[in-house]
Amino acid sequence: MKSKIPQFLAFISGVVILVAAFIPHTPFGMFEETLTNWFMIISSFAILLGQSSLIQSNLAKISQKAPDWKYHIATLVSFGAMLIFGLLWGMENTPGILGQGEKIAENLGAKPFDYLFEYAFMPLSSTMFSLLAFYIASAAYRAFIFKTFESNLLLITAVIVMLGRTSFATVLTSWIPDSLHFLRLPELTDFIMQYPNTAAQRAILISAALGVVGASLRIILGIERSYLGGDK
Amino acid sequence: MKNLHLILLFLLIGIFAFATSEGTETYTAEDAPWDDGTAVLHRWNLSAKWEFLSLQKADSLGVYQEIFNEFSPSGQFKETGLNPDTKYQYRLVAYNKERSDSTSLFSETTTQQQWFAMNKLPLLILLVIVCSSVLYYILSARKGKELFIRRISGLDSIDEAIGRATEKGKPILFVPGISDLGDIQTIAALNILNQVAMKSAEYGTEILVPCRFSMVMSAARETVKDGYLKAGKPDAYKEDNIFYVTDDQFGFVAGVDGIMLRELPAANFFLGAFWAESLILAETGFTTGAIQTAGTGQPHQLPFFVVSCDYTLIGEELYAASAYLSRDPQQLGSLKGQDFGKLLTIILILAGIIAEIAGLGWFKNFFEGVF
Amino acid sequence: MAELMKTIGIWLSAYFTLSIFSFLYKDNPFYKLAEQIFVGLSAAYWLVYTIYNILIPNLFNKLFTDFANNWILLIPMVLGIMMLMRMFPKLEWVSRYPMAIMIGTTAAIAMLLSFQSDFLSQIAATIVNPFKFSSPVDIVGTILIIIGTICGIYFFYFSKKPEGFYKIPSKVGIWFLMVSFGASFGYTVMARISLLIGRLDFLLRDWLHIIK
Amino acid sequence: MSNDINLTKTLRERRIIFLLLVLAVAIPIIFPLGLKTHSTPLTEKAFELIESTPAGSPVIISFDYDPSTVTELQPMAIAIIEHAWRKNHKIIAMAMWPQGSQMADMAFAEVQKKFGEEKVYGVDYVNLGYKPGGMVIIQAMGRNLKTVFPKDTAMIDYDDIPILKNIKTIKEIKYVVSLSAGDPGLRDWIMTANGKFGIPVAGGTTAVSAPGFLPYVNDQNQLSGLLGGLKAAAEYELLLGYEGTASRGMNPQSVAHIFILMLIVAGNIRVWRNRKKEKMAKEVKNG
Repeated sequence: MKSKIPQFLAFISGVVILVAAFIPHTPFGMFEETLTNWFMIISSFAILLGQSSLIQSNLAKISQKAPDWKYHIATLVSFGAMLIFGLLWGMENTPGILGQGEKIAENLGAKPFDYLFEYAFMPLSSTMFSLLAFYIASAAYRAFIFKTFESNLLLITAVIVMLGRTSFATVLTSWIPDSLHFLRLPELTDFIMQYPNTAAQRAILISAALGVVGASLRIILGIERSYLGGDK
Repeated sequence: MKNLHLILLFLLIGIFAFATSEGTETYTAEDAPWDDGTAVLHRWNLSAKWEFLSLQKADSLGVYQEIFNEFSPSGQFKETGLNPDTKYQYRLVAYNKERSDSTSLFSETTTQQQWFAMNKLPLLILLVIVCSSVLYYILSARKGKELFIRRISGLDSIDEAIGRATEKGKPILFVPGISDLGDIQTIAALNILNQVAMKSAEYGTEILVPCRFSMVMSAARETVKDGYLKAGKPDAYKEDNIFYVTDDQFGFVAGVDGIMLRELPAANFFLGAFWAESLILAETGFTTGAIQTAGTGQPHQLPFFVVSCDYTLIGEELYAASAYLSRDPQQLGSLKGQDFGKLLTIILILAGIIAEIAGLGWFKNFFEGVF
Repeated sequence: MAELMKTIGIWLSAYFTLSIFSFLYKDNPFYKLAEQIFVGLSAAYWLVYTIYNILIPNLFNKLFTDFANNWILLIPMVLGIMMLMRMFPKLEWVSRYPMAIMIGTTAAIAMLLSFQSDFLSQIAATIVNPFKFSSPVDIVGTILIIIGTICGIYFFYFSKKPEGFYKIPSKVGIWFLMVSFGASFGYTVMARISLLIGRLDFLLRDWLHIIK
Repeated sequence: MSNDINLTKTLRERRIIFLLLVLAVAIPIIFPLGLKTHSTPLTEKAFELIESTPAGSPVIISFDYDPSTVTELQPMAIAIIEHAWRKNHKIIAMAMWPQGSQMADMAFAEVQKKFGEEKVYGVDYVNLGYKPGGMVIIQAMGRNLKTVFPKDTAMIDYDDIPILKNIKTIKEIKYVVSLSAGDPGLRDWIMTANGKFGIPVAGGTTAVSAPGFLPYVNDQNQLSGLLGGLKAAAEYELLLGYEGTASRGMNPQSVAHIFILMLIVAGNIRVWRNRKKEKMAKEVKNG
């Protein structure tokens, strides 16, 4: 019973969408509109769920004194601060519980929430991903080695594209005569992107689209139930 | 004499042409076809003497309000956001620069809701075909029909890699991706893990499985245990070899990196969902000299795996490998159904190109929903 | 005051930037702290935006100001609250109902849209007469697209053993895939380097004022 | 013992490379080489879409990214806003990533400086903020824009915003530009706004995902132009006739690419030498 009703709900919502796509007449469009609007509200609760379980797991780590538990206190403190600032004075144009907080904003140069966003969240987030530049460099030296025919093909294309997307490329190959202009690096790069790359990516798209149809069909018909979890 | 005839002919044609262009100065407003009755299609054909136009709609008081004013001698404009089943009156005013001369054309239409979106017919037909084939194969697989799937070349490496690890007396490392259990890639990885665990139990080689989520860890423990059981060596199973590292993405990678550099596993398997860390894992594994097998459905990460691993399962090969090994009717049937769709695609593309070359435009138009 | 706070802010940014970079030397307390702060801030950000951008305008505001016309929104609200029950293992099953609605809706929409955009339209886009072009580059390119797409799809066809003749399209397919992976490899390098440029630009310009 | 040697050697090698990379990027930032870029067809196509749309058209710019990709996508956002404003388009900003809303405000503020703060909020542009749900939400926007966005980020009612007066659904929008760092993002816009509602869609993405979007640039016009990464942002700046952060970034970018290529070459030489050494050692052994 506990899994029959959810299966039925998934089926009904799927069918409403499918029918509305092919029958433009009322009332199907209205059903679809209602469903998609509900979707937005339910998914915002899902976000709440995600964030609260994160906090729950942090609390658990602190109370169990898990390794590095002290750092999780920092998680909670920064979470609390950002949350409280946001709720009290809002962010950007959005007013909070205490209004726009003009006085504080004047002293700080921005609302507290925005201040934290700009000077803490932004640098943290963008630096985190810039670490990857270093790993690419290290991998370039140690792992990008010519081996099999296939991987050589990959590496050679990569080299052409990397060169072709720099400002040097134009200079390097401008000596190639106009009749063979398509061999100039920037144009060769464009050619690779526009034709062979498009072909392969298109093959991936088409196969993946078939995969999506298969998976969606299984979900709507209730053949696939793994998303309900713990049903085994 | 001949010349005169020619001149006369040209004159006649000229007058005729002028007359037709003058005579067919048209404007129509029609209910847009196959929709929910919220749009009107305006079409016009004006003579060359006009330079501006103003398309106007009568409001509730009967006063015309401009809704569109981009000039083109013949063109169309789709007005949206209307109410269904309502009568609308329009006026098209065309004029020249000084507004010294103008003409007005009138039209009216009633918006209608349709019962079927005809332009989506090709979508419906092909969708029904693909869905039926998926269902057909799932049902046949459930009935126990033998469905053939080719062996995936990346899987051939399993024996070789485990053999090498046994020779060297080093462990095997298996990372089931960094997604949680909800991701099908993780499930596929665990299906393959089952096979790898079985083989490593047969060879008597240790297998290490670091996990990013506790849910994945418990599932992986079950899977490995089952593999050892199948190999008839349940006693050799060590629960502690399947362990949780940390939730954090880079922290997890640093942890696995450390394991690779310390334990020097002779065979690495990176199967499942990977993001930016694919590169770091594959690089470290490469430098330790392990035989590496990788596979993921994340297309962006495949390049790094292909370059630094010995075998790579590309995209869907991961799911196919999982279906191949697990023989789960759902996965198998679905895969076969999709295979049918791929065959159909190839045939349609080939037929379409032949039709295009032969000048039969309707074939391609069909896919674009234009009949 | 605001100027001073801005300077403090920039030093704070620089501190966080360097803390994360310190991971490149080795894992250390500075990195761990910065990382956990990031997790906390990020979670709070999502929460605040969800409340102010969705829950208040799309739900609570409508219910409080015009209940008569919007009472139907109580249904998604209840479903949303049921979603939160996932936090309590005993009531976890309650969350399956809203989950099922979300999954069913997404599945149907994804099926229709990706079938249209990634299947039908892609097939239509591949159906091109290569000989209608005049430039040899376009002709060769279009033929490559046709061959590459068909062979690429065939590579993902699992119902036939790649033996004899059937080995050829599969092989050609993988070559195209490799070229494409090479292209994305090059682009990924480009992307990662860009991110580093952004951070070094910040450190050199806004923090150290080495460049103007 | 040998394990430890291996570990230290690996780490030392890594650190040297890291340091070199910092230099390869930092030096050209401090001493620009004055390298110029040139525009490519994909960027020109996006430019053309905005250029050819008549003045006064309502358009959507969707901010589907967060600060992690700000270096690549923010210059694009700034350039697109500037272009749209030059053409007098009415910009409706929204976000499918929560942080996108904030990125939108930052980009508007930046471009306002150039326009002498003459663009009026609510008349020339509006920020409708973040909504979750990807393609489901775009589909809902096709039915009724007001139900999805009852208020903007300043909590002003939909009906009180002048720019939105005659807009009931997304079908009235003349083009959509999605600046996208992943999911949800450009793909959802292509599938829904273009695939379902036939609105022209252009995109700006990180370089990582750019190759995957190329199949959509076809004679079906599923995608009307694509900006891929910092290089494309620089090209757009070039087309608009100014040098912004992206153009400046092309100097270190080019040098770093060359550096990476050199590393690949060096790495291959090293492996090749080791192999040769091993081979020789084997031959000696086998005598």
